[in-house]
Amino acid sequence: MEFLTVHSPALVVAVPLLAAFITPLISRIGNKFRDTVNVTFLSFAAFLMAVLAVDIYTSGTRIYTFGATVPELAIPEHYMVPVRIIFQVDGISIFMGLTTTVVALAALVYSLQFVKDETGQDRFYSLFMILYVGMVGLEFTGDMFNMFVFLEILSIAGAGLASYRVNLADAVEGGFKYIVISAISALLVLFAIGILYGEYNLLSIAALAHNMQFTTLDMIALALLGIAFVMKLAGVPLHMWAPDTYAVAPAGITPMIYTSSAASMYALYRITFTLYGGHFDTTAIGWIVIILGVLSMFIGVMMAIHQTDIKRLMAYHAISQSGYMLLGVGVGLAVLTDPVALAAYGRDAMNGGIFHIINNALYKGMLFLTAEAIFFRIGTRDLNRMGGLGHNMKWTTIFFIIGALAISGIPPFNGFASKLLIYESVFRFNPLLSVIAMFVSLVTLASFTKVFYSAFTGPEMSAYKEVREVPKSMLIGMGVMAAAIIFFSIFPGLVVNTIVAPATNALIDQASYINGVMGAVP
Amino acid sequence: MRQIVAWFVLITLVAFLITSALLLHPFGYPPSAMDDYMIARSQAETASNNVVAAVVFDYRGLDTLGEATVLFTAVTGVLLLFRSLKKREKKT
Amino acid sequence: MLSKIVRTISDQLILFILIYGLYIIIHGHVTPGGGFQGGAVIASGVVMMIVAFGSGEIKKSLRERHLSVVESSGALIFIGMAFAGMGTLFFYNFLVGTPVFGGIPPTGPNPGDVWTGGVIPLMNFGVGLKVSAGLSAVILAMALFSRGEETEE
Amino acid sequence: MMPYIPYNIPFVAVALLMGVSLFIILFKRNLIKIIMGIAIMGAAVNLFVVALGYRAGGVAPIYTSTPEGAMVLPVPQALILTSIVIAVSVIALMLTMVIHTYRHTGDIDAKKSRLLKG
Repeated sequence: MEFLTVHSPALVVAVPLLAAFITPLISRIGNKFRDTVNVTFLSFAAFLMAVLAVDIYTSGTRIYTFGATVPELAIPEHYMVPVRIIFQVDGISIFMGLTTTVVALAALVYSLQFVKDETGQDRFYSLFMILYVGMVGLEFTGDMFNMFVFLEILSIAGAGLASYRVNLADAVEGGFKYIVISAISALLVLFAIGILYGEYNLLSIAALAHNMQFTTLDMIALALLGIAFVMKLAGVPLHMWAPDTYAVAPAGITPMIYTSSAASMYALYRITFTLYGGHFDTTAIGWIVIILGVLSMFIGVMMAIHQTDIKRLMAYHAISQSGYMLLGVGVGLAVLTDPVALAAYGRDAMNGGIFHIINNALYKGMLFLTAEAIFFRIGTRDLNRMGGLGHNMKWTTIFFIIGALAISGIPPFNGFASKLLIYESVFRFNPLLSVIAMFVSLVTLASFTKVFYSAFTGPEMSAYKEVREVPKSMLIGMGVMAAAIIFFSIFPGLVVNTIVAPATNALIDQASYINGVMGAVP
Repeated sequence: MRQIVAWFVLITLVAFLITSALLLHPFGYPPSAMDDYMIARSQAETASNNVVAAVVFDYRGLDTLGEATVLFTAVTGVLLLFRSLKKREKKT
Repeated sequence: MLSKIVRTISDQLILFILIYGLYIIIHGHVTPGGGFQGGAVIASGVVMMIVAFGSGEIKKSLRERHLSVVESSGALIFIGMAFAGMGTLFFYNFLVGTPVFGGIPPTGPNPGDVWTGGVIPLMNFGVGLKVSAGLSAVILAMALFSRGEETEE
Repeated sequence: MMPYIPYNIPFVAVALLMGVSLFIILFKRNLIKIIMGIAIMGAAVNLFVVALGYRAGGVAPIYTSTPEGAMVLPVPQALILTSIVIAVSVIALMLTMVIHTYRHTGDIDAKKSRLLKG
């Protein structure tokens, strides 16, 4: 057990990777066996994640230096800079890790029956595991270049999976668009890493933050990193890929790709708060993030209203919800250097924004799964051709209602809890922003009401008389997410105190992140 | 409209990149705090004459695992996309 | 399929290409090169064979399914080496100082010895296996698909 | 000792190469040309990183039968080794998708497909 605790940061990445590598070897034995192995490995990774989480919430940030003699030995003895790759897992990393794991488990269970009758299942599961590895690695790593590598891993796996249904022309296009955007953004990230490396000859985030001087070069690197990650998280001026890709990706993959955007958002926060924080006037950067957030919120929801493709509609809502996260954390960033304002409302705003990440991953993921369940049974995503599905797909209807109420911020659901935190704190920062956020929420409710009426209510349509409820594993996948949503709705205070507040503290407290690595150096 | 935005993006980014190129350390005289450690210690710590191999497989081994994973992913992805869509009858 | 001259020469040349690739892989920790470079050389040999003989002919002896298995094995060797270091830490070079590839070279320029490097030569071998099989599989799949044949499951 | 190269010309050349690739990506509508743009961009970034590690008059960082003297930095070489393989992987997957797009639409012009529309 102690072995597992010590090595958990490495094992969380290595175990699913092992599953991905052995899947082509064991596929000859049989599909059932392969599915069991994959579920077992992912469950084991989830268990390790839980062990790691408990350890971090009790004893603080964990450092794991790959290839050294002791995990904490980030800097070699008698030397002054880190040389090896470090995994540095603090509150926000483990928060994102937990989010990813819950979504991945639900999506994997959901996929078991979804792809049962398709070809290429072995490769599907391999890529699924690699996508999970990419996200977790991106969230845990404390090294800039390693971050780039994991960014590429999640992009390539995501693009391959997005065009899984190659018989549809738009699926290939969606995947292509995703990989082009990912490649460009990753190369911009690499250029920025090159600039930072050339300037300081360092790659570790903590060491770079320690030595940061915020010269013109650093500003250019920040701009490149910012553009790249906003592109990857589908913030509004650069959101064009998201609806196409989300709409065509197979079930189980859409929530994963959506969560990988959240991982890119984590990377953006890590860059702005930890790498550059404390060295520059954060108000300006904070306002840029806020404006991005408001634009994403507003334009996303406006584009969503007139969509007729159910998954495109949800994709635009996903963009719009990302705006809330950017807004909340942006307010925190804008007041980062002002301790009074930070204590009064900045911290709450950040809590709201970060809490919204996990809430959104859950209910948005579940809504994507319900949309895909409808597609699985009736073979169309067009809202105008749906109707009366509530008669035969009762569980799907219930899950859809839960998700729709949660995303619109209706009390007592978890979406309301995080949105309330954002409204209240943002109101004290700037009332207009808060009003816009509430207005967007109302439009979201209207939009989902429309979907509900056109898809689930009304008389039973003759074409869909034979439609049955989706298979059990798909229901279990959605059920896991619904259970998590309900849990979060009942105990929002508990969740905020145990997992969200440490995440916020980890972002604000740049000094302890640096000291974790550079502490030994005088 | 699209063209104007594209030209704007292009010129801004190239201006950024050229500025950074001019501001970087003089070509041929880089700072080398981290690299000097590897050049000096790779033979003793990793028993490898080839410092680049030592960096690739030992000091930055996780990057290489990631790189191998990327290649594996790409190969898997290519074979996934070129798969036959006809279902097999046997083997449930 | 190209002319007989090309086919005969490719047939002779492939042996040298394979040996050169293996040399680059095995000497990766002593001279410039390594698993990726050597693997790419071997894969280029396979590409030459595909160009010379046509993908249909190559398909009879080289299947993507088998290449996929070889690739996975290479990846498993690599990650297995990383796991084996877990007595200390993930990716710890546990073979330095042991009789297996453990010889420590003298500091400074020296003639070089293959029997050094710890886990590096073994990882190079795994990566070489993986890269050669992976790139060959990609090229073969593309060649077959452009002829209108789909990859078997 | 080698003299300074004025104005960091190697880095400026890399920046211009990036400019060329960005021009291709932004203005060309042919999918193959977009892929070429990304390949050029990858090459430019790799050149940039490896040029960062050049030390004037340095030898390759390999101790086997090497002359005495300063060595160039090894880390950028290791980084671009990773980055080259990643670029190859990305391009392989992109080409696969373009082949499929061509199969579906009989065209690789981005204007005619739904691509690049919101």
